[in-house]
Amino acid sequence: MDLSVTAEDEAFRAEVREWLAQNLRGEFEQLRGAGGSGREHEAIELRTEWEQALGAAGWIGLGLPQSVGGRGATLMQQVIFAEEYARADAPGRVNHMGEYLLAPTLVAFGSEELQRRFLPGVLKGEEMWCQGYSEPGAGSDLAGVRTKAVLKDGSWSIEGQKVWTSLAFHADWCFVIARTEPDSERHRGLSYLLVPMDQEGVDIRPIVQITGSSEFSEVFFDDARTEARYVVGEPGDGWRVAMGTLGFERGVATLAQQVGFQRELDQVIADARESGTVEDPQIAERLVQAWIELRVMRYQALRTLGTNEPAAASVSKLLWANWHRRLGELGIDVRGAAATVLPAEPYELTREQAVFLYTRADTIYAGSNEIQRNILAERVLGLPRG
Amino acid sequence: MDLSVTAEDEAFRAEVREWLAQNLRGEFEQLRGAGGSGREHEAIELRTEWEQALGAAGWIGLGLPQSVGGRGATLMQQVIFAEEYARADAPGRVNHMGEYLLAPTLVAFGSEELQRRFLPGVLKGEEMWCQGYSEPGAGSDLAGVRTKAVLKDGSWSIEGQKVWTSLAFHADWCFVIARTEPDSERHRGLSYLLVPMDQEGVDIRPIVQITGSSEFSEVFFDDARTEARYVVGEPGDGWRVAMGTLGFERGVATLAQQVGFQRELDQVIADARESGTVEDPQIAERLVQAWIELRVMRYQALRTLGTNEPAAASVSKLLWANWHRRLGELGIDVRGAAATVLPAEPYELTREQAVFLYTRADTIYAGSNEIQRNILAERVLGLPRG
Amino acid sequence: MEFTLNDEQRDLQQTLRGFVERHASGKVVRDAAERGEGFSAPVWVRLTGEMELTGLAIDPAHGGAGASFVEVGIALEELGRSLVPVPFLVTVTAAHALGGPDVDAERAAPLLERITGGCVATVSLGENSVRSTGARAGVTLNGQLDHVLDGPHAAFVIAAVEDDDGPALYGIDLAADGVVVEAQATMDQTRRQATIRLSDAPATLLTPAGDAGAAAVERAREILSVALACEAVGAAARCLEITVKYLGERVQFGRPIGSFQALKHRCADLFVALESARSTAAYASWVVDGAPQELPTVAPLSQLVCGEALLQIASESIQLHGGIGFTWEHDAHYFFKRAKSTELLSGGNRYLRRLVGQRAGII
Amino acid sequence: MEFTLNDEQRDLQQTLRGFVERHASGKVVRDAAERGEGFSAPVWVRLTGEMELTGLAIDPAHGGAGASFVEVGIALEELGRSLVPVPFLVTVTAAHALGGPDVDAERAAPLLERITGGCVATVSLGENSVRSTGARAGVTLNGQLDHVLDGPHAAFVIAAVEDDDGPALYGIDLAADGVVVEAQATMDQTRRQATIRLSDAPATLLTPAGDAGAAAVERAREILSVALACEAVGAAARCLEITVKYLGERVQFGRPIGSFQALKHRCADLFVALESARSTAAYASWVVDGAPQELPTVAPLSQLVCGEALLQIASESIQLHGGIGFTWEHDAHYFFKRAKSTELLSGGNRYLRRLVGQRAGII
Repeated sequence: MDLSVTAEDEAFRAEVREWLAQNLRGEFEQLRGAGGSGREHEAIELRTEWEQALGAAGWIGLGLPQSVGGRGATLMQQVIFAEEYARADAPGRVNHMGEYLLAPTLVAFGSEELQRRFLPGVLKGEEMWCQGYSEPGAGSDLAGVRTKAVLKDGSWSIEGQKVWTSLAFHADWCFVIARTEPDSERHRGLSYLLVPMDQEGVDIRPIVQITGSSEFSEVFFDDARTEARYVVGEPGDGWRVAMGTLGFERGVATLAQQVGFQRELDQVIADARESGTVEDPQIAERLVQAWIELRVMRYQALRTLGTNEPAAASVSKLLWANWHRRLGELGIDVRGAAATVLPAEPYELTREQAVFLYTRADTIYAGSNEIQRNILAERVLGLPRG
Repeated sequence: MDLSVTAEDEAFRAEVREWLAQNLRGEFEQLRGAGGSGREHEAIELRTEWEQALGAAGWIGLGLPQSVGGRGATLMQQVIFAEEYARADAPGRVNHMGEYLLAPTLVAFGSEELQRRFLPGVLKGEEMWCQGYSEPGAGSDLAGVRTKAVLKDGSWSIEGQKVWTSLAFHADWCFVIARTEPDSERHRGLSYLLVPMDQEGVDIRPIVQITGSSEFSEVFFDDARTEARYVVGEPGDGWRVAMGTLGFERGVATLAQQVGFQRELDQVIADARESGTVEDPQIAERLVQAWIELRVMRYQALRTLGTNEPAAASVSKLLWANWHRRLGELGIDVRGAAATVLPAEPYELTREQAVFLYTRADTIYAGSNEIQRNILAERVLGLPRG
Repeated sequence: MEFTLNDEQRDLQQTLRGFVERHASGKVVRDAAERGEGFSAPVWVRLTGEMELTGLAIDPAHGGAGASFVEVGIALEELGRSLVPVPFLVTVTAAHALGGPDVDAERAAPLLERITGGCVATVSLGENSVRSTGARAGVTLNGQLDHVLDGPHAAFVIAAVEDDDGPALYGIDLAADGVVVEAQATMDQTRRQATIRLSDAPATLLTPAGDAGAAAVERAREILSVALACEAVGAAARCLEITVKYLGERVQFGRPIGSFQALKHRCADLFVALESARSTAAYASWVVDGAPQELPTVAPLSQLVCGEALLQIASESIQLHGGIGFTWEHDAHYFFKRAKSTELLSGGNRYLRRLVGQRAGII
Repeated sequence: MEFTLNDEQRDLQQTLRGFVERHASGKVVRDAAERGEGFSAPVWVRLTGEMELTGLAIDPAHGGAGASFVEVGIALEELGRSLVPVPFLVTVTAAHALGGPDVDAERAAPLLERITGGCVATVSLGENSVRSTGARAGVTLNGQLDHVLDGPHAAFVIAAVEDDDGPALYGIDLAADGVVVEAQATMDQTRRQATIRLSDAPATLLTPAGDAGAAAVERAREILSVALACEAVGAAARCLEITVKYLGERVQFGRPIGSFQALKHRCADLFVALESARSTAAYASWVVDGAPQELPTVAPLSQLVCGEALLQIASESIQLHGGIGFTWEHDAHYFFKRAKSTELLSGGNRYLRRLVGQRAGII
């Protein structure tokens, strides 16, 4: 066990920092802090341009093998890039689904043909992706998928509905889990399809959230079509492909996320000083506890970096989701009565109000607290199924 | 809704108070504060004498109808007696099982013959009772009882083991739930038997607890005998009889218990002042919160007094057990490092150490937190069984 | 001692429950919330008109029904169940404050009669920058009242002002010259606020100088606390009912999610919180008239206990609903926003807890 | 950066795990606890003799193995799993304190050699009444040291004393004239304490005056915190293992109680606490030698996080075991008593939290 940082890594960090300093300027300067959870609607077009600049400089697909056009960076370099990116307050990624979920899935499960067709679009920041997993009747229960796809006239015809799809309006493609074997049940008979969004058979309707804003959408497929060959892995093997995707790069993303969390916490601490509520011993204690827990989340992420166990993923999700939700509460408690009033109609929120309300979703999406606890109890601790 | 107290009730209160003042003196003076949870071993003989003095003055079986020798007191008078008793710091009752569980059960389900045989002993404080419900394999799951009884030579022969029987060593009789129909399952085929403790077939072994003291026992029945007629209700109907017993007088006992809780809390507050830890904002907040919750428990007990719903019983148990356990923690936190050292070997405890350790049992015995939550969720809220 | 409701009280409860279900829930609430007003005038007209609800506890001499605060508490709970967007809570708080023992009855009378006449009244009892000038007869006020609940719909406000000779209650007509009412957008869409600016605004001094004035202000605050407690119990009860119902219907993994024990146990804990709150609010609403000497402790205690129960239930309700629970179209967020906003406006639960601790002589 | 253990470290872990399972758990612990000593001499002899465990991180010049605190942390965790009743924690804390940068190496050397020779050392680093008199050479101490962990078995103690020129560390031979060691009965039966009375007791001053002395005292406290953190992780891990195993075996209502989801979810939360603690202790044990500038914050943080995890797990373990969990014959209470006693001796988790907050510049 040695947590020292190597000279090579320090050099890489300097390179990243320099590039960001040179490039996140001019018209991109305004993107600092844009996007991310609960604010995905901000400055989408300019963020897309920024993403292409990243791609041109080779910063997308850092961890992918050089053989498929990636950079083959070490895990630690990926962490360094993600941390520096967050530290520079560079904008939330429009195509994180493409880079962090689709691309590694293609590398792991996709044919060479599919890799050649789809990886360049992701690596250049030119084709945006969204995720088609959750359904109204299958939120926590992914194996309950009811969206169907059948081969018809040489292409997949897709019928069904997905929900909680983020950035669906801006995506060119969606990776969809659909049932391709008519009478199959649960995990069997699912396929992982790549479906173009710009077609008549796809209808997108925004879901307005508790915040009054809309980050997620419902996506309706009504005879939506995609080519027969656009299936990742074998038809019927979609569950394994999708599950493989869920674990990728978690540690890297987690460590980067913590940089943002630290910035949010620092802001709450500053607010508490400004409003004088830091003098309240209970507020002070909660601020310190939040700081401590964020450190612990970092130690936890470092210790489990590169491991791909369900334990690490579920522990990480529970820790950050609950932490962030509590930070949201702390952020408005620090403001007191003033936090009950909005800056403007219709339902425009302050930063701390947005975090307070939006973080109610953190413990629900991407595997709710309850699902994570089931996983830990049954798959990790081995407690008997009910 | 009117919570005012009537003049009659005030007069009754004065009578009780006067009697206690006149009688809890002389050699009984030393009994103040003796007995009760975690200290049942204290001064048993003298407490038994005290109990007989109570019986002689007509203070036992206050709520029982006059027709069976009780006093026919109103619910409010029962509350007043119990509160004044607690306020005088009069000793924990040796025969609470006899008075509060057996006697009402006999009145509700027992034949006139059984009432004539057993009620006088309870009302005079001359026959002590213990409870034979829990078993090693059926702690939370009372319907899982495996103790068996068969009629043999005109008497019940009992085989089996009970646990968590308090004051078993001092009891003359035990009310035992036993399976009297050989192949019956769950709630069916159980009987409620009255079994003398002083016989060869009964073996009592103390259970040493986390505190190093022993309030509870295991009771082994090996061809233990009791007369065929000593069964309450019909043979096979024991489940209904036992369940009927569980709810009796809960509200009265709860309100009296709260008087003792208030005394314990006052002592912790005094300790916090003495040790200076009351200046610690977190300790201060916990003290206030404990005070608030005790008030709430009182409002809750008053509102549900006389109702016999499972909701009220389970809410009350959860509230007091968790409150008391937290008070135990607060009591030693207030003392700090000093609380890590015992007053003497072998394992003699201070008052606050005893409460801290003993209250771990409060959330387990008499229906654990988990059982109470099951009852509330399924029987009260109507959530579907799993 | 009798904790159960009498027949008249039960009738009141049933009547209101039926009225709210038919005329003042669901779409009515949602429309008022969405319109940015948080106020349903038609519901208010019916409640104050045919039902004479705001006059419930007002002396019959002023057109009221002369009931106790227990009846007011029942009404608050029933309206709270659906977060009915009417300024009932602030109006009855104003009425009960005006009817208090330390208030100048003659000056209060016309204000009480405006309430029984259907006017919206509100209260502003927190710290503020308002100062008085002039004699008792022609007094004017300057300064600002913040976070005035339902202020945008109110005809007058009963405000606590720190006078040179101690705290005092003033009645301020919001239509008077020198008064500017600025409606605020609020996180809680079902109860809006106003900022009220006073520039030489005329006002009626309602309390004598010294201790009596301070007592009247304190009592008004306590009434507000108890009123919020009763309302919170209604909201909490309904929010838990909705949640339990959803858990019984929503199927995942092939069974209703309400059959999963982890969710059951959490619902059981919520039920315990609700029952505790219910008992506390009932006791507190009796104390207002039945044992006023207990009010200084019981009032903030009830607000704390009931407010925490509502916040806990509303917060868990979102989580237990899963994805649908944090959408704009579901009602869960209304309860949650009401709960948190009420807590923030009180100075926070930790403030209430300290107040109780001080008054109980613990700290 | 590499968070996993290397081969030697894994060997150490496995060797100790096997040794403890075979020779230092179950009846050994119970006997030591019941005898009122909380100390197993045979286990200590083997650990310090053939296994040379207390010399692990001592400089080879003094007979040690020259390892880092990471190895010490591994050993603490393994012994913590069974609450092995030996004074390893205090002895290695004393050793690491003696080897610190601000300690007079020449004076520390004989004490370090006593440790590698198998002696029990302990530390007393909290506030006390002890004051020094005399020159550096012939200094004597007067006063009392309370709550000295494993004091009844120790040969010498490293004590923090407030000197006129600042805090200082002293070595005190407990066999010397003027020293009275009084064993205390303790709630935690697996780790006893002593009160040590000093009357003109001879002592060795180990630190220079001023900031360096203060730094040495502070570092010793930090080492103690990290040591307690590592031990707590071992105890917490074992306690959770025992609990999960029981839940898988105990049948109620016709099924293993571990299949009930409410209990599962609580175990999952305990696992999260354990994993967090494990990561924190690992990081902190690396920081001791690898990034000592972080120690002032990381040390109390690690004690807090790991201590809370142990307390939470041990407390829930009793509840999840049901009736058997609060009996004297079951091990659950040992973990619980260790957890709570350790917290109380630290000044309470709220004290540690404030310390972290101050050092992190938040409050």
